[in-house]
Amino acid sequence: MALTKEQIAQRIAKELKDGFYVNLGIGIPTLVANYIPKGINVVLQSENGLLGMGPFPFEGEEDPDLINAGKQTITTVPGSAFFDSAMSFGMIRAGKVDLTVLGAMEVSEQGDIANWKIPGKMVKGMGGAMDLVASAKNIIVAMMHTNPKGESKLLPGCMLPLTGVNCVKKVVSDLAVLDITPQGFKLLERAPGISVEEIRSKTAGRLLVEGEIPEMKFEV
Amino acid sequence: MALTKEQIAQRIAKELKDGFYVNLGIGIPTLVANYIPKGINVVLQSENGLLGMGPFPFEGEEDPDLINAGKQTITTVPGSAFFDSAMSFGMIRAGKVDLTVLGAMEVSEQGDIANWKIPGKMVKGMGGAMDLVASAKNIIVAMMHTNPKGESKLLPGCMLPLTGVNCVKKVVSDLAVLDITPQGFKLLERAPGISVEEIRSKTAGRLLVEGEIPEMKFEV
Amino acid sequence: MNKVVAGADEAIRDINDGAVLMLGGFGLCGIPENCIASLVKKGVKNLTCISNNAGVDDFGIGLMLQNKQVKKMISSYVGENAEFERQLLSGELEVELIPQGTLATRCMAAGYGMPAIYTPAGAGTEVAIGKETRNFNGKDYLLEYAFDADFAIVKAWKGDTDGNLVFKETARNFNPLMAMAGKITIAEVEELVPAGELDPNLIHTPGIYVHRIFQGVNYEKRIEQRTIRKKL
Amino acid sequence: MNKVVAGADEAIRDINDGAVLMLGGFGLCGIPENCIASLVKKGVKNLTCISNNAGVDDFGIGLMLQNKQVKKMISSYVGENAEFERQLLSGELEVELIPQGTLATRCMAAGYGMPAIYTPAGAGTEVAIGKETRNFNGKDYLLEYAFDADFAIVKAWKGDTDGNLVFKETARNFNPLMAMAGKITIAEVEELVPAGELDPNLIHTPGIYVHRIFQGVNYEKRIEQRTIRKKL
Repeated sequence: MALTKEQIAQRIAKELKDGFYVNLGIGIPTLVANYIPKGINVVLQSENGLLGMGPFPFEGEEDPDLINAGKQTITTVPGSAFFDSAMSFGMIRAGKVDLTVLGAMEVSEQGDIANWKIPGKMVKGMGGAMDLVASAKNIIVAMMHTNPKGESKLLPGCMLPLTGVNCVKKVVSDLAVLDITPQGFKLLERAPGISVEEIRSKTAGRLLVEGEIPEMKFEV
Repeated sequence: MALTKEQIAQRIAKELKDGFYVNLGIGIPTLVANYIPKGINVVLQSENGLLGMGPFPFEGEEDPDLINAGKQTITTVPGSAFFDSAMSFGMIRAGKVDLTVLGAMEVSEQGDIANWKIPGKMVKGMGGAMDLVASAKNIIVAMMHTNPKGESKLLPGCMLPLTGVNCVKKVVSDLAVLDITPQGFKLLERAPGISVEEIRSKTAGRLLVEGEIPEMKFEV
Repeated sequence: MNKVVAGADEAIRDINDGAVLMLGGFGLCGIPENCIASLVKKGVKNLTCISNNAGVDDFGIGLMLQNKQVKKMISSYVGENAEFERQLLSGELEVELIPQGTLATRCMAAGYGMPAIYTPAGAGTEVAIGKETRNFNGKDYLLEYAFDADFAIVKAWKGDTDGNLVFKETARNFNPLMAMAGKITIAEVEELVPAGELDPNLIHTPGIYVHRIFQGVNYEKRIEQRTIRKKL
Repeated sequence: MNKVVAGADEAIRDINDGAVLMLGGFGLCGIPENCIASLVKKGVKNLTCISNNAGVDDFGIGLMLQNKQVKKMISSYVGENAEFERQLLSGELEVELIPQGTLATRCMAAGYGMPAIYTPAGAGTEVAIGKETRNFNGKDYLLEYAFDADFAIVKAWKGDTDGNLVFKETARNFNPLMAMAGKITIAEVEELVPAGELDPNLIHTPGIYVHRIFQGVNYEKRIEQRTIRKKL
């Protein structure tokens, strides 16, 4: 069974370590915050200018001056700090953010990523995505392995306009966990019940399979 | 009579306009603060990180966390703001400071200035001087017209290592007020009782004298 | 030296057709609502607006778009805005999209007197076309120039009569950066206090950067994405 | 995640011979007195110290100079310090003098992930020798590189257990800039409070930049130039 979006987020959450500063993009990445392992303290950065993002507010407690990078009303946790957008991207560029989780339309076997523009469609802009992918020291992409037509989104080279080159370190898709290596996508884990053959057939880029590939396990 | 240091400061103070943000260097420039014309509001910047510098504290009220760029204990005035040294030099570079007053060892007819280093002597460093001269949009130099040997300090070209090139706009010496122009030092005013001939004889750089040169007047 | 003006109309009095404006805010958070209303009323045209977003159809810069006052938008993300889309597709509106961090840093560069900065954002992508790419320590960076804007219009939480500003929460965003970057900077604040009332240690934008200030009125502070959780 | 250490000895435990250090402060104002004392006690040698000044003979970095622990000083002004002068003239000590704004901005560049910045300071002078000069809009600028320091040691007024810092008055100076710039940043504070006690709107250095923090003791806060005026 392919992973649900919640399970993709759950799997990515296992990459978190105590003391990590983490930037979570819009979509599946946002869900990662719901699965932070117990006993681990993670500080969420929102690139509009906040460290220490908390959960959504209770009804009636929304504060229009307090939003995240997705423009959603949020709260803060104790120890939070506000700053301007230059410092926000400054700390990202300087490698102070330990992990960035982003969605993508395409990822290449070199770690290139495309997630901002589809030629012929209205382009809304890259927002902070280009800064994040070019700057973050550790980027995990959360994505579907294929598009709705069943075509692979893990490619030898991106076909869509690039957001950044050679920057993605790991992909967690609905079918697999893969590292980006000099030899291409290295398969690390399979979704429960998904075969290596299925992953191979749905991965257009080079796929490196070494030894036995374990299935992901999810505690309920 | 050549001007005293106090009179040099007093003359420079006449260049101040209401609303000016001003940076005063160490030495004679510091004295300018004592002669700010009545009815005029001037905000003093100290490049270590303060806008709104006030006078020295009363005895017993010194605060070791509150010093100026000369490391002297100071006070603040209402409306002051503290900031870090990068922002401080940032606002200087961006031309937000209206006037900078500095001392100098030598000034050239092109507006070059030397005030940080004498070959063969222990060099203590340029501090903020190089940033100030390269960045400020309006620089007045307060200086003696000649050195203790009677040699001119207003030269065709500086002989000492430069602090900045082509940056000084005006010189107020103990003998004269001069603008830096493409034609060299343009004599604007004489110290009381000092002749044009004396100024000419003590100015090694090109001196431009047009028409009658008025004497400075000081109200007591 | 009197920086205090009566209101937005006076503050924007000399913003004329063709001006290049910076407008603070992220989404609808921390936008200068009063000045936008006055700009709409004044009907000044052919504006170039540097702002992270373009508002929504009926709020923020969207109001200026509805009124066809904007010639060019320089933004990182233009969001959900039907009129914006219509004008863009019809060729009425010019849009330059630049990465958010680049936008922020180009504002800061202007305020810090740095003519240009290097950032890795966009290196190797179409954003790099026509720009200088330079390698430092094995990584590619683009040379990006400081913005040159006639006016910066920002919204702060508190301000004093000397122009010192303090921002609230994430309504800070681009506001202090743009405040530093305008040839003329206009600040509208929720609460204007006499000079000396703000703690000088805790000022975000020193008054030297601010030329005009006024206490705004009737802030709507519209929320773009109201997200809540249930009480257990 | 525990950033709090017991004191200066623990904070500097892994600073070894040959390390490149940034030390906050301007003159004797806002210097990390506790960490300097521990470095002197530890006797670590061959240090490169990036600090605006070099202390005085018997205080601040002057204590490390007396103890012959410094191989190289990178400063804008080295002030009145007889032992410093002696070591410099005898060739024991290497000194690199750079403009104060350049020093500040090279710290900021490191903290903001900018590999280099352009500044006009020093253009056309001997400071420009060996550096790239580039003209923007008719003015010459020097390309100056971000600092690369192993440790930044700063002194703050208040700090919390998450590493957030607030500075007091002109004791701010280089401290927040260096705090952003160290591979490992150590902050000593006059008052350490639990996370959540500082107003998140009014933090100068967000905790992400700070790796170790402790409440310092016995601050002397020596005044270098005591200037006063008479009561009328």
